[in-house]
Order: sequence, then structure tokens, then C-alpha cells
Amino acid sequence: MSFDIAMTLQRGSLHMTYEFTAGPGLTALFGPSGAGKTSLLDAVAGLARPTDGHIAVAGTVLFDRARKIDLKPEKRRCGYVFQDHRLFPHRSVRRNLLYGWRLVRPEERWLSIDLALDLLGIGHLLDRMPATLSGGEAQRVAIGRALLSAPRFLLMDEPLASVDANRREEILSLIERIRDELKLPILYVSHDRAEVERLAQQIVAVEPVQAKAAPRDQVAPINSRPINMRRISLVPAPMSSSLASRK
Amino acid sequence: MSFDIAMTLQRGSLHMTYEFTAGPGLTALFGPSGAGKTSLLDAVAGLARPTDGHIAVAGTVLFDRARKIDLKPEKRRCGYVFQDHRLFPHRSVRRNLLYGWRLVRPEERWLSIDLALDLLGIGHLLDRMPATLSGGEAQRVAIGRALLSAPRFLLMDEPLASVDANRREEILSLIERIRDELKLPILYVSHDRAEVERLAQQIVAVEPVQAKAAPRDQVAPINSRPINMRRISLVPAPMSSSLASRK
Amino acid sequence: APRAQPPLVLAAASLQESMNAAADAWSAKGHPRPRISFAGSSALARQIEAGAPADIFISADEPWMDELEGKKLLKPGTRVSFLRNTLVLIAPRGSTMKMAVRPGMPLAKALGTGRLAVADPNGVPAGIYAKQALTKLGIWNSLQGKLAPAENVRAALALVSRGAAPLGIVYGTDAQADQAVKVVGLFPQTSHAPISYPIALLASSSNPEAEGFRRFLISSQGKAVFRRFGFGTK
Amino acid sequence: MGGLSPEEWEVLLLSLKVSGVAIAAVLPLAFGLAWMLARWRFPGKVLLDAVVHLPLVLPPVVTGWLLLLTFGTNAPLGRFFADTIGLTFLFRWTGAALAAAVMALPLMVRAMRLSLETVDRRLENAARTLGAGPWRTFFTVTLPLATPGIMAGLVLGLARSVGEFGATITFASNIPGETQTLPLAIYSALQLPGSEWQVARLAGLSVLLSVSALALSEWLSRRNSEGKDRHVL
Amino acid sequence: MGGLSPEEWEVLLLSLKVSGVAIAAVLPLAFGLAWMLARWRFPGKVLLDAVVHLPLVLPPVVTGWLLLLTFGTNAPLGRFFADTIGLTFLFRWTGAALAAAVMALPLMVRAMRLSLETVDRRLENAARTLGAGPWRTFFTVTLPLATPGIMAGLVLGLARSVGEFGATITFASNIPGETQTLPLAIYSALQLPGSEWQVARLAGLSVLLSVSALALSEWLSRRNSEGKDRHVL
Ligand SMILES: Nc1ncnc2c1ncn2[C@@H]1O[C@H](COP(=O)(O)OP(=O)(O)OP(=O)(O)O)[C@@H](O)[C@H]1O
Ligand SMILES: Nc1ncnc2c1ncn2[C@@H]1O[C@H](COP(=O)(O)OP(=O)(O)OP(=O)(O)O)[C@@H](O)[C@H]1O
Ligand SMILES: [Mg+2]
Ligand SMILES: [Mg+2]
Repeated sequence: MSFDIAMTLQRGSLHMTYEFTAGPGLTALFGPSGAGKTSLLDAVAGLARPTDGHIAVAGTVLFDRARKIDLKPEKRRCGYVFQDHRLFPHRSVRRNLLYGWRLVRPEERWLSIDLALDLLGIGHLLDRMPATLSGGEAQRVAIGRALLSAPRFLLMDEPLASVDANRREEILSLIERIRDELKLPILYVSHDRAEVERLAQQIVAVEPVQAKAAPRDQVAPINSRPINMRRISLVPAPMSSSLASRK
Repeated sequence: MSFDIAMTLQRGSLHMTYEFTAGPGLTALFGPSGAGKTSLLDAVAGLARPTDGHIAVAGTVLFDRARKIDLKPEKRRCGYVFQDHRLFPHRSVRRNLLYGWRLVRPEERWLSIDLALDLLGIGHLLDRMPATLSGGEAQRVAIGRALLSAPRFLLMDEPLASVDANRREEILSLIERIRDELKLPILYVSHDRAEVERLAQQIVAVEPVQAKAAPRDQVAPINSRPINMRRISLVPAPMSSSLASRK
Repeated sequence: APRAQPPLVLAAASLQESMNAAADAWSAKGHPRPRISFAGSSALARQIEAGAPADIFISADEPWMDELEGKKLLKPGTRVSFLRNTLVLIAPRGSTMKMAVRPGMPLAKALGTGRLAVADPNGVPAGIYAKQALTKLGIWNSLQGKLAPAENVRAALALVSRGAAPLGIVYGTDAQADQAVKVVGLFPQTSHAPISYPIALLASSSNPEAEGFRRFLISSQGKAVFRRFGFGTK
Repeated sequence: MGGLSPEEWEVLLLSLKVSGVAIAAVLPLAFGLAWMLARWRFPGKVLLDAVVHLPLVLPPVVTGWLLLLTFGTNAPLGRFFADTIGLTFLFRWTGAALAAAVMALPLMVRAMRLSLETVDRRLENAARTLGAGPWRTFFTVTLPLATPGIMAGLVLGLARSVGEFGATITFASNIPGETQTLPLAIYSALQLPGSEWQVARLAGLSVLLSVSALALSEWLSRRNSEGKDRHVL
Repeated sequence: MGGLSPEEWEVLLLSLKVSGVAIAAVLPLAFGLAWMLARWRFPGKVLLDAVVHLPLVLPPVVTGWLLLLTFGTNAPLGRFFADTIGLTFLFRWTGAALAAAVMALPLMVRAMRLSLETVDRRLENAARTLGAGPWRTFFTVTLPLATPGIMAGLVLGLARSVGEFGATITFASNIPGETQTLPLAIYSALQLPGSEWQVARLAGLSVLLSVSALALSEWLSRRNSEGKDRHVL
């Protein structure tokens, strides 16, 4: 199972319950604004602590209330593309990109810097500070930063929201290659149905908790299109993978 | 003419030249990331000062270097939906929405608060602080804040980027009504071709300045689909307009 | 032989010029020049109470010496009151003020809207003496609201020499030191407690030079130095 | 500990008055300077910065002296204030307030400047597009967002002014009922042997005063500014 | 003005040493306190806040006196330091540094706290997901983002320690060559009538010292931290 999640989260006075398992490949989270998609990603990344339940990714238990497991965010090895970019404002684009890259052993890296710069089209921005980037530029740098940290799974929160059509195509196929060649589990939030249709092996519909309702278990998990359930490993493909070949 | 723009902007070491006129209705700005769309909107809003040229909206000159005209942002009466929301973090959603609303004479208002809350689906968020909003919620509040300030023209920078499909439909038709019933000039940035096709009377392709190139006039203006050129007035439709009817 | 360590002397701030001159005279005789820390007597006394490693204390008044003696912080038999001072009424040099110091003198009237600069009469020795004298002369009450109490006697002196106050009460030695003021009148010795400066060796002192320096200070040779600066000696 | 003696009450109330007036009076100046240093670029900015820091760097007695030379009865500024608005400082509580204000100024400016520099200019721009002029933008966006720094500046300034001693006694003298604030009363008490109890009482009062100010500032900064527009929506 | 006399040099260098050591030594403590006050919630937080502010509120003489009572030769802490690491304070330059440090502490804590409170926690979270542990996150994200406040704290603290007088003379006394820093030398000079020229020279030195520190801090905060990773990309 790529993702095995059953948990309750609290945000403000809201209690949100999630329950789904997803097979290998890319799992799209689809649902109205405010349904709790970002909250879910935060919990998987270790940035929000569930009040109950468990989270496992590709067989690794990241959180389990009953067994008192709660891996620290830095141990989870996720590549999180935030909805709000979160570039480090005091570091140049170069030093943003290298932040996570420097923290993994060279043999674990699966994406070469050259390739990332090329596919994301950010090679000319290296010396710029984040404050001077346009919206789409910042978003692509954020994607690059997350991928270069050589994560074992990806959390992508509307990564293509303000990326233009041409670049979107390139990034989409990059994601497809990561999904297919590296077989990394991916949780992918998007409001764009075409994008989801194209990328997702399964779609999880996240339904909003009734606003103002009393705490209630409400998120109906829908695993549509469940596909092949064979176990996949989180061990990255060897560096000879074409993604790393241009290193 | 809705928009009559010919100017040069400087961002960092980049010099960007814009030149286009657009008839009534909605003008979509379409172009790759970093081409200078946001910069253009900033200049029209009065937040970036062109080094040369002029900007006129619906016959009102907002900026003219030669005639030494440079209207202050607060005099331009634009409704600017920023790419990065820019909600006031120290004010509740309610007080964000009312910020501009309080600053216009009641008889100039053309959108009732009730209707805005309803169409944008943000009625239940009034007492929340912006930091607790989800991405899409923040975006909708930002749209509401801009519209409620009773602007005479709209600048919308990817306003639907993280809005879900259902809500998107409602907001799209709200924009259409503003365009058709109130006849407000609108500059609209989007990377979504379907959205642009549906909304735009004319599309302006913004082409990027060659990165690292010496300052050069480069933005090729393309006014595609120029439509009826009759002059429209900035005077808002009377309050009896259906948009205000639910006041 | 290694050169002897200089003793550390704690001295009231108003002794600055004279003590420095005395230390120079002592070192001219081939002794290491004592190190001297000048501060208010109260601050120095509290430092001694806290165990400060010093050798000699010279206070501007007796009570603090009494306090230390009571706490057995002085070397028995080394306390001597060796200097005297006078209390004078001063005015800026250019002032035309004339006033005889006598009981009932019209000091308040002479001040007009100005104030009388004194050291703080609630704690600083020079101020306490001034208060005693003015009380004895029967005009203390008439001066309520007309005083400008300063941090120490030198600050009071400065108030007069800069013209911030038309009159002031300071020690005779202070008036002599400052060219910008003149003495208007001298307070009788009987109008206040005797102004005396006690010196003593501290119980914790182990510096062999210290006793020599103390003896020098209270010798006729040492006293001569202080007399140059206007001190009386006994 | 028992109740306060009338003299202690007098000292306490005077301290309150002196510090309160000092901070209130210097607040606009401090904010203006913070604004200039945070927002403007002009030649001699480092110099202005240095001048603002002066009262912090110089021993307070020197500051007191400089005040005497500038605001004394015969000094230019002293004469100016006396002639124009009849305000004299020498040996008056106003002088104590002036000294406290001058000593508090650098602390207030620094804290406020720090906050002003972190205010997001893009939010100010957003306010402008919504129809707010520069002043309204300032009061509704910039000022509220800079509140933490202003509060910190107020607290630092108030604490400093409550503790101010050297410049005050040099410039305004130590006149009971007029310029004898808490620190000056403590100083007087400290001069006499065996006055520990009295010193402790007075010092306790200082501490009490400041803790109250501190608690008040925490409370103020927590109190939310909501509920104002509730009748509309 | 001419060159400095040997005595002036001595005073200047001693002042530099005392302030430098004081600020360097108190920096980690100040930062720790700022961190606790900015990030933690615990009972008695307001109390801790108040205690940190104490040296600001109390007249310096009282602070000096309290230092005497705590770090004197016979006092508990004084004895502890003497016995464990052979460090004594009374009448030594270390005492002057201690007094300067204590007086600078509240200013440093406030400025640093102010900056720490504005650091965006979401950026720290982002660093964590990129594989940085809490310490690395602290040094690569939190600390750089809090730099303006740390700089402001350093400048304020340094300026305050250069100007520190009351606590120093009360605690460490006024010993030439050992504890006579610039303000104490100025005080001594002020005791002598007609010493304006000398006072002005010494005050000028203080100002010079601080302006240099100020200019240095401006320069440091402007110097960008780039160029470190240039060989990789
Ligand atoms: N201070 C600066 N220094 C250098 N370049 C800058 C600076 N500010 C903006 N730019 C550049 O100006 C160009 C235009 O930016 P702008 O934000 O207008 O792009 P955009 O068309 O809105 O892009 P997007 O669709 O990604 O939002 C970008 O390439 C951007 O990197
Ligand atoms: N501190 C809080 N107090 C109250 N409600 C909160 C708080 N934080 C988040 N919420 C609410 O939790 C819900 C889930 O938020 P989340 O950001 O996960 O939504 P989302 O599905 O990512 O939406 P979007 O598509 O708009 O980004 C939202 O309704 C949000 O308003
Ligand atoms: Mg979200
Ligand atoms: Mg943009």
C-alpha cells in the first residue's frame, strides 16, 4: 500500500477524520476548498499531529497513536510542495534549491540539479532572491527544492496552480516519470480535473466537514479507480535512472 | 477604449515594454510565467511606476509621463485581486471585507455584502483570522474584498487558481455579470485556456523579455479578437442592478 | 627583589586632587604609587562590607567608618581622623552678592527665584552639614522649596560655577579648587558637627605597603600636601 | 511591609507622573525617528542613528550636564521654551520628565524601528488599492502591524524612565516633592548606613510599578481589536 | 584634539575589553531568555519577563548593590564562582563586565524576542520537511531571519554597556586600570572643576566607540550571506 491513513485531525474547533488506503502511483486528493486537503498533507509530513489514528506510507509507519510512533518531519523524507511556496526569503534561489539537496547522502539523490533546472526552467534565476520572483517562478523553485531533497514520497499541494501551459506540460511529464520510473508514492492536490485524470492512479474525494457542525466523523473516503495493489518499495531507483543521468 | 496602455517598466535589471489598447469587456492577459503580467497589473493599479509612457482606463488617464500625471493608487478605484491574496493578517475576515467597502460612498457601491458572501461562499468565515483560512478560502475572501470596494475596473491576477470546480463556476458567472451588467473593464490574468476562452473579449499575449538580455523593447503586443470599440463609461450601473438587489 | 605591590586605597570622591597629589609624593619617595578608587563614601563602605580586597579607606564622614568599625572590618588602632574642612557659602565669580553668614540671614530672599545648590541633605555628608548649619542659623525652614540638592558636593559646586544656581554651600576645599566661584561667607565651626575625614586600615589588608602609606598620609609631610588644597589638619 | 508613608506616596506618585508624561511626550518623537530610520534613505542617516543612541552611550551624568547646557535658564533652548510657552525645566518636575524622556528615547526608537522594518509593504499597497490614503493606510495597516514593536518600545522606555537616576539628579536636582523620583529617593536612602530596609521598600515600589506596566502591556497586546464592525455584518 | 594620552588609551582599551567581554558573555543567555519568552508558554512567564527587566527599572546603584550582595566575596554566588572556576568579580575588571552585562541584558532580550516572534514558523516547518533537524533549522532559518533583532540587541547592549556607570562604580569600584571604564573616568574628571576639556575628550571617545559599533553593525547586516554555495551550481 502506498498510503494507509486513518486518523482524526483538529483544526480550530473542527475535527476532521480521514480514512483511506491507496495503492502505488499517484493519489489525487480532490475536493472543495476548505475540505481539509492541505491539513491532510500537513499531517502526513509531520507538521500537524493527529489526535488519533495512524499514517503509513509505503509500509513505513510515520504515525501511530496507539503504538506511540510519531516520526519527526525530518525523518519522514517527504518532498512537500506547499500551497504557499514557503521559499526561504533570506536565501537565494540557489541556496533554496540546495537546502535539502545537501542534507541527503549523494547516493540517495535521484534527480540531478541540471535536469531539475532545465525541466523547471529556473536556471536563470539562481542568483535571485525569492522576493523578486514572479508567482510562477516561485512555484517552480518550490517544486525544485522539494524534488532535490531526494524524498521517498511526494506531497504536492496544487503545484501547478500558477504555472503556464507549456511549462505545465514539462512538469507534468516529470511527475509522471517520477511516478513510473522511481515509483515514488505521491499525494497530489489539484482542482484541475484534467490534470487529475491524467496523473492519478486513484482519486480520493475529500469532503468538507459541515461548517459549524459539532465534531463528527464525516469525511467519506472514496477510493476510486483502485489499481494494482502490488507492494512497491521506497528504495529509490539506481542513479543510472534516466532522471539522474544528466548529473 | 477600456484600456489604453503604452509604457515601459523596470523590474530589477529588466526593462519591459507594453503596448496595447483593448475594447470593452474583459481583457485576458495570457503568457508564460515571468513574462510580466503581474508587473503590468501593478503599474495599472499605481503600485509600480512606469519609467515612461501612459496608462488610461475607460478614458481616464491614470498615468502619463509626458503630462506628469500619476494618480495615486487610492484615487484609481481599481479592484485588485492579488496573486498572493494579501489579506490583512491583523483583521478578521469581516474586517478585511469591509475595509474598502467603508471607504466608498454608499451610492457608489454596486455589490451587496450578502450577495458577495453568498456567491463566494465565505459567510461562515467572517469571524476567522486570515491565518486560519485554507488557500482557496483566502483567495475567495481576497476576491470579495476587492469587489466590495466598489471599484470602477478590475485587475484580477489568477483569481481562481486554487478555487474548486463548483465554486469556480459561481465566481466565473459573477465575473461575467460584472462584465456584462456593470460593464466594468477587467484585466484578467490566467493560465487556464478554457477560463480565458470563456471570459475574454480580447486576449493580450504577454511575451517574456529575454532573460539576461540588455534592456530592449520586446513585449510584442497582440490584441487578438478585438471586438466592438464603442466607448463605455466607468459610471457604475444603478443600484437597482440585480447584483445589488439583494442588499 | 620583586617590586612591592601597590596598596589599593578607597577614598571619598571629594579627595580626588589632594589624594592624587599625596600618592604622587609617596611614589616620589620610591614607593609604588598606590591605586586609588574614588567614589562616594557610602558606595565604598558597602564594597568593603561585601568583602572587597582593599587596604585603606578614607571616608568623607564618620558614620560610615563607625559602621565598618562596628562590623570589625577595620584593623584595630588604625583609625585616625586626620583632616578637617570648612563649610562655605559660594556664588559664581561674577556675582555681586554680599551676605554675612549669621543667624537669621536673609538667604531665602537673596536667592530670589533661584535655588541654593547643596549636596543631598538627606544622605550626602556635605548636605547633612549644610542642613545642620542652616538649622542652627534658624533659616532651614525658610529655605524649604529653595534647595537644589545635588548628587554630591562637587555636583553642587558645578551648579553654582555654571550659573544654574546663584548660591551654594560646599566645602572650603571645593571653593578653593574652582576658579569660577567665590566664597561669599564662611559657616562658623560651631554651626555644624566637625567636618572630619577618618582614615583606617582594613582588617582584610595584607599589603605591607599599606600601613606605610597610611602613616605617610597622617604624617606632617602628608598633611602638608592636604593643606595645600585647603584642608585643615589635626 | 505595611502601608506606605505619606513621603513614599509622594515619591511614588511623582515617579508615575514624571515617567508617564515623559513617555507620552517622547512617544511621537520616538516614532517619527523610528519611521525615518526604518523607511527613509538620506545622507547622514548613520549620523542620526548615532545621535539617537547617544543618551545610551554617554554616562547619564554627562547627559544631565548636556541638558543643563541646553535647557538651563540661560541656555538657548531653555530660554526659548521659557519665553515662548513659559515652560522651564531646571529644578522642576518637567526637567525630571525631560531627562527621563531623553534617556528612554534610544530604546523606544530601536524597538519601534525594528517592527516598522518588518511590516510588509505589500499589505500597505493592498490598502491603497482599496481606497485608503497614506494616512489611513498608516493607521489601519502599518501601525497595527507594528504594534509589537511599539509596545516593546513603550515598555522599555517606561522601565528606563522609572529607573532613570544620573541625568535627573544632575539636571533636575533631588528636590522632594518636585523632582525626587523613586531612584533619587533610593539614592538618598542608600547614602546612610543601616538604610537597607528603606531602600528595599522603595526598590520594591519601583519593581511593582514596572511589573504593573509590563502586565498592562501584555494585556493590551493580547486584547484583540475585534468587534468593531460587528453591527454591519 | 591631538593623540590620546597613555591614561586615555588605558581607559579606552579597558572599556573595549569590558564591553566586549560583557556582551559576548551575556549574548547566549540573552538569546536563551528571548527564546523562552518568545516561544514557550509556562506559568510565571510574566514573572520571568519582569525579572529580566529589573536592571532597567531599578536605579543602577541598586543593581550594583544587589550585585555586591550576590557576587561579593562572602556572598553565595561570589563564593561559588571563586571556588569552582576561580573567578572573582569584586574590584576586578570582570566585575565591571558583569555589571555591564547585567545592565545590557534587558535591552538585548527585548530586541531579540521581538524578532523571534516575527519569524514565520511555516518556514521552519518547510526546513524540517527538507530534512533539517531542529538545530539545523534553528541555525539556517530561525537565526538568520531573526538577525535584525539580534543586531539591534547587540547594538543596544553594546551602547548600554559602554555607557554603564552606576552599577559599575557601586559594584566594581573606580580603580584606574582595572575597573575605571570610560564613564567612570568621565565621572572622576567631572569631580574636578574646570575639567570640561578632559570630559569632552573622554565623552568623545565613548561616542566614537559606539558610532564604530553602530557602523559595523549596519555593515554586517548589509553584507549578504551569498556566495557560499556558488561552487555547486
Ligand atoms: N527585483 C527584481 N529583480 C529582477 N527581476 C525581477 C524583479 N522583480 C521582478 N522581476 C522579474 O520580472 C519578471 C516579471 O515578473 P511578473 O511578476 O510580472 O511575472 P508574471 O508574468 O506575473 O509571472 P507569473 O505568471 O509567474 O506570475 C519576472 O521574470 C521576474 O523574475
Ligand atoms: N486555526 C483554525 N481555526 C479554525 N479553522 C481552521 C483553522 N485552520 C484551518 N481551519 C479550517 O480547516 C479547514 C481545512 O483547511 P485546509 O487548509 O486543509 O483546506 P484545503 O482542503 O486545503 O482547502 P483549499 O483547497 O482551499 O486549500 C478549512 O475549512 C479551514 O478554514
Ligand atoms: Mg489547501
Ligand atoms: Mg504573476
